[in-house]
Amino acid sequence: MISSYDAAILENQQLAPSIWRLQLDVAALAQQVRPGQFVQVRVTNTYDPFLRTPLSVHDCDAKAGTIALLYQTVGTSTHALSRLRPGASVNILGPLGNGFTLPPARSNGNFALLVAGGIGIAPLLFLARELVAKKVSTRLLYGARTAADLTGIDAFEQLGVAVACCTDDGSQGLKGNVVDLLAGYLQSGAAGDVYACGPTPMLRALQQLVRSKGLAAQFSLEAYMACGLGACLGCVVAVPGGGYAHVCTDGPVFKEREVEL
Amino acid sequence: MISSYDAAILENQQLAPSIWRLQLDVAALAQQVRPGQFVQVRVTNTYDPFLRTPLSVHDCDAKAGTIALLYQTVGTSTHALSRLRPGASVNILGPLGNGFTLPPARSNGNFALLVAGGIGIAPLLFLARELVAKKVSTRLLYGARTAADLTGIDAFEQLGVAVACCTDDGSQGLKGNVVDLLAGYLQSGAAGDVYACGPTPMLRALQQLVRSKGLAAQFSLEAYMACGLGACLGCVVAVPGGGYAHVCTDGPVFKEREVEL
Amino acid sequence: MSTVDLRVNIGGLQLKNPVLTASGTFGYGIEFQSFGDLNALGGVVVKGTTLEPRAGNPPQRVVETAAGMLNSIGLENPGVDYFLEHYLPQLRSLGVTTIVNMAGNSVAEYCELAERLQQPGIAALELNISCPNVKAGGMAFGTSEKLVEEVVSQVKEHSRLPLIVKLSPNVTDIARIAQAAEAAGADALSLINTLLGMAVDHRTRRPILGNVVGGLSGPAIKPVALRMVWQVAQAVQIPVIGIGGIMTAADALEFIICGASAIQVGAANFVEPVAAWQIIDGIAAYLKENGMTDIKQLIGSLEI
Amino acid sequence: MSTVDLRVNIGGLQLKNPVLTASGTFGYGIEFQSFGDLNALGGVVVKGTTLEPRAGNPPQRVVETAAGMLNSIGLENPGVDYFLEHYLPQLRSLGVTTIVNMAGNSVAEYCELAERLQQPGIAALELNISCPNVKAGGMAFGTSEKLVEEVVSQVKEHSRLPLIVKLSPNVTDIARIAQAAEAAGADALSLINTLLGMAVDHRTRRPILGNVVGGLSGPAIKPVALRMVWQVAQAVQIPVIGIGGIMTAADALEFIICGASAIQVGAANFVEPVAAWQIIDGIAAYLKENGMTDIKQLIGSLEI
Ligand SMILES: Cc1cc2nc3c(=O)[nH]c(=O)nc-3n(C[C@H](O)[C@H](O)[C@H](O)COP(=O)(O)OP(=O)(O)OC[C@H]3O[C@@H](n4cnc5c(N)ncnc54)[C@H](O)[C@@H]3O)c2cc1C
Ligand SMILES: Cc1cc2nc3c(=O)[nH]c(=O)nc-3n(C[C@H](O)[C@H](O)[C@H](O)COP(=O)(O)OP(=O)(O)OC[C@H]3O[C@@H](n4cnc5c(N)ncnc54)[C@H](O)[C@@H]3O)c2cc1C
Ligand SMILES: Cc1cc2nc3c(=O)[nH]c(=O)nc-3n(C[C@H](O)[C@H](O)[C@H](O)COP(=O)(O)O)c2cc1C
Ligand SMILES: Cc1cc2nc3c(=O)[nH]c(=O)nc-3n(C[C@H](O)[C@H](O)[C@H](O)COP(=O)(O)O)c2cc1C
Ligand code: FES
Ligand code: FES
Repeated sequence: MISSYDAAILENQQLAPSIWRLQLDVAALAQQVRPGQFVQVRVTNTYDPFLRTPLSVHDCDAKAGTIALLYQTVGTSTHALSRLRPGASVNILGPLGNGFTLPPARSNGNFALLVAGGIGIAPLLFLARELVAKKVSTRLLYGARTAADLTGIDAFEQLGVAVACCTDDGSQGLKGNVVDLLAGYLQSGAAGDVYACGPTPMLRALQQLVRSKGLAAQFSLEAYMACGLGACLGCVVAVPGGGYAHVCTDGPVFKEREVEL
Repeated sequence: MISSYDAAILENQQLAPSIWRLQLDVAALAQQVRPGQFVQVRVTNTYDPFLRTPLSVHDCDAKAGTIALLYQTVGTSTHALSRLRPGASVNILGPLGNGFTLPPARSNGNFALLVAGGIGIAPLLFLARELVAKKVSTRLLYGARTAADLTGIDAFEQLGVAVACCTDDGSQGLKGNVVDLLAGYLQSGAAGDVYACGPTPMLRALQQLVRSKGLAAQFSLEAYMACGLGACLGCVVAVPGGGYAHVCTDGPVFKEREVEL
Repeated sequence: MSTVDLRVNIGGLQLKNPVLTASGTFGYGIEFQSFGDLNALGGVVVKGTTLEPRAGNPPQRVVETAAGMLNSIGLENPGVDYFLEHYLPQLRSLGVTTIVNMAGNSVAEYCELAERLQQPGIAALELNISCPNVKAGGMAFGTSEKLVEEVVSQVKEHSRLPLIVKLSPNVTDIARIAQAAEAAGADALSLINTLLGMAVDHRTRRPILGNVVGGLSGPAIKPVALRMVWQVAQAVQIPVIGIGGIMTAADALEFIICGASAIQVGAANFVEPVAAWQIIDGIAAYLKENGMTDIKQLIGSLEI
Repeated sequence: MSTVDLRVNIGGLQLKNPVLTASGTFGYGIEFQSFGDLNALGGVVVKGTTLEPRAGNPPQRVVETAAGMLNSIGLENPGVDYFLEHYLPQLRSLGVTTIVNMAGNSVAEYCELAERLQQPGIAALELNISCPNVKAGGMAFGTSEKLVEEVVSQVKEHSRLPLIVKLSPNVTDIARIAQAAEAAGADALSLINTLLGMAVDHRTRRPILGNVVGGLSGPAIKPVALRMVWQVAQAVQIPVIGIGGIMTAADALEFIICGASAIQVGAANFVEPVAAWQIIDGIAAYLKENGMTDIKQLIGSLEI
């Protein structure tokens, strides 16, 4: 059930020039949230920023009762968030959205291909953790602008996930974008279910690729949100055949065929 | 000259349930500010709070290059100010306003009676320091709601200022208000120049008293301010004969006869 | 235990307290069920409803502004039939005081809508003649005294339910529009709808909203809303419902003091989903602290 | 060193850059001398000036609101004679591009003021027909096309200086008011003046401002101002000056992109006295970063 939580900040750590990881003590939420779901964070009690900030659940430890958020400092809210210190707390609403659809446990021949562009890595660690728990063979393809922006690869490797990287400037891994990286990987005849998150242009290119290869894919989308609760109707994405879906309640995860990017 | 300073916070200390003392490193300002002048503090860089907060200079150490502000947490700005910690800095504009007119040094028979109501104590410590430096015999009459709200009496006593207190609830000193306290003191035939700061109703009563006793008095006034620079014309107080004076530039210190309270 | 009487009557609509949720900001109420008892609210004004389903405007549809937000939803809604079949039964079984916000392109459409909405479980109708986010109809109606009179008087002939007319702030003289609505038979007025605004991205040199312009709401507009509610409350005899930037009980009290008999909570629901419930409690606490026993003692109590 | 051309011409008024300070928010410029070179500004629009001195409204005159403020100064000013004797010589000797904001109660007063202000050192006149804080005249003029036409055409007959007409946002259709001013001979338009608003203290149940209502300014109103500037820039041929909530260069750029040939910095001067100078630098930096050499490439460049 969606609830409002005052979550104590356990850690708020800078991982890269503009990327931070926030660890929150919020047991009741940690026990029910699923990969791909998100929370709405009220960063301050002032009117600047005014709206809440939607952030995916990056990681979750149900036993410890904690969740982690991974965020990029882009504007007022995310910068304000990066100034908060352990001891303080933030109010969050969640769990929100549908989350990824996971394959049945131990199903034969299930390969998962996680595709992340930039901060799109955020929801994929929690997803990887659950896939690995279901014994799904999981691989991460991860693209960022430079080597410094590639964060948290260790955590994936510790789960036993194979990681391949690329950067726009070639400072680590392949020089190029993550769709090229996936295309290269698929050339060897490999296949799998794609789980992707990243900027819309990347997802658009990825949509072409998975269609041409006949792969199933789920995309975690972003849209500018006011409520996150299905009430404001602000967060729309076009759907095939006309009309819109709501990213906060129908998504944020969509089957690639469900949306017009 | 009025300038803008980024002043480092040296200390921000809670003295009473709602009273704080902020120590700032701002040498260029400390070297020119006079008792009764004030600064305009930009508490945050956000739009909430939006306007700056006018605060009197409570104390000043020109050699050390520091000033102190004494403030009561009443609303958004002052509460936000109380959350700032040493290491952070605030932007301030100053020195603003006219300040108190001090008597010529060592002039004979000059007795100063400082009268403070509540947070009206703020500008009077710096004033006392300068009066004492000029060898003016100085006495403080200080009223507050309860004993807990009487703050910083030590600092006056260290200067050699005689302090008499009163509280609304009688928890320290006379039970009653500071105008009564002064009236009682004057009954013994004592006299002196009055320097006062406090809520308008108190100053109104004080005005009556000093008129009846024929004493000279200077009042440090408050008015809701936008600019503090004489530009917005927001901060008016009525003057005898009609029209208004501007508290930020014509004041904040007025001779008692100059204003209609 | 001292209790206070929070009940108000809005042109025949009896409310258990003066706190409603504003159209378009609280969905159909159902979306907020996990945050509180919908039945404890004065009432829920549902999303603007049209005869036919509407897809709404292209994205981006919302954007934050200083102490507020712009929206250009464009009246996305599933249409009146779907509302009656799908949402109304739920709201009725929950016992929610349901007010339906109606939007149309023509007087005839408004009248047909009103007729379709004469249903058990609907407590009142709110006539939205002030939506800035649709091309035809919408705000145009709300900016002309003549059109206001026409649509209000016609809709009244097709409805037995209390009719609340929701006014646009994008006008020169809102008091005159209010008087026109009153003269035409409105049972109550609600104001304000959003102020027409715009946002631009200086990097891309494009409007941020897909619809270019949108409606401004939130604390930013509260001073304008408060002024208009005060002006209108003085100009008419019928009850006025205050809307605009109400985030806290203090905000709500200001509107009531200025003459509003009830208030609606809008964008606040996005920031704090329990806002409406908190406001009810805060109003009750204020009355007690000030030795009042009835909210009606506070309505219009402003001393000039 | 690559330089950019920031010069703009506002209906005959040549400005070295498009950044002016708004009337009533920068005094007579002199008050801000210690924060920067007044001569580096595009120009200074001085406090609203009337024929006779005015004491203004009773206090409280200003109050903070969410991301903004209300003011009810009521045109306090020392009168045109004092301005000409006391302030104009100082401004002239500093080389400041001085624009005088004129306020009157009648067409005759405006005309007399305009005549008195045909003085060396005055670069242009700004006709304030939009002040919400005075009883007679003021905003009333700015809300009627007929009155706008009358006062503008009459003042034009008494002035050789470029005439900027400052529009009120408290109207149903600002584009039509703008067209009326243009038709009557305005050389340029400036907008917006403040939105009429109100604030109440729920504890005392009294209005906070001595004048009950006041004008809302600051970031809160930027979306409304931007929308109006965009609408007006499309509706007229004469240059438009954008005003309303401009705090940063980014804000200023948004107005310019929407069609403003220049902008005015208002309440920002209270919060950050160096705002106007920072905005000039920020605009120049933006042009360079975007490979532009002339501010005119940016004016009205919004892509819909
Ligand atoms: C379901 C969902 C999950 C998300 N998960 C994460 C996450 O795990 N980590 C993370 O870093 N970010 C995530 N985002 C994006 C994040 O919400 C925005 O970056 C954030 O709201 C920006 O707020 P701001 O005030 O810092 O920036 P602003 O000052 O509001 O804006 C800065 C820039 O960011 C853009 N922006 C603002 N809000 C959004 C938004 N909702 N979506 C896309 N762009 C936006 C603005 O257009 C602007 O260009 C997610 C968004 C959604 C909708
Ligand atoms: C020249 C001058 C010197 C001052 N010196 C001091 C000082 O040394 N220490 C100190 O604690 N306070 C001082 N004040 C008062 C102080 O500026 C206000 O208490 C403060 O601005 C309140 O801001 P806020 O956002 O916390 O409260 P708000 O939320 O703005 O308001 C809380 C309450 O305080 C009142 N208030 C707000 N601003 C003012 C104001 N300017 N004057 C009077 N009441 C106000 C409001 O009406 C409201 O009732 C001074 C004021 C002036 C004009
Ligand atoms: C996202 C959104 C959607 C809205 N949809 C409607 C609507 O369908 N019908 C209507 O009359 N008003 C609608 N409004 C206006 C609100 O009901 C309310 O009048 C306005 O937001 C001002 O109140 P606020 O400042 O509390 O949000 C909408 C407002 C928002 C923010
Ligand atoms: C304190 C104050 C005084 C003002 N006085 C005048 C005035 O005398 N004449 C005028 O045309 N506008 C006056 N204005 C309006 C401003 O010039 C400007 O149009 C308005 O504040 C919007 O801009 P802003 O949001 O940047 O402040 C005043 C505004 C403020 C805040
Ligand atoms: S964000 Fe409000 S409906 Fe999705
Ligand atoms: S505060 Fe602006 S003139 Fe005094």
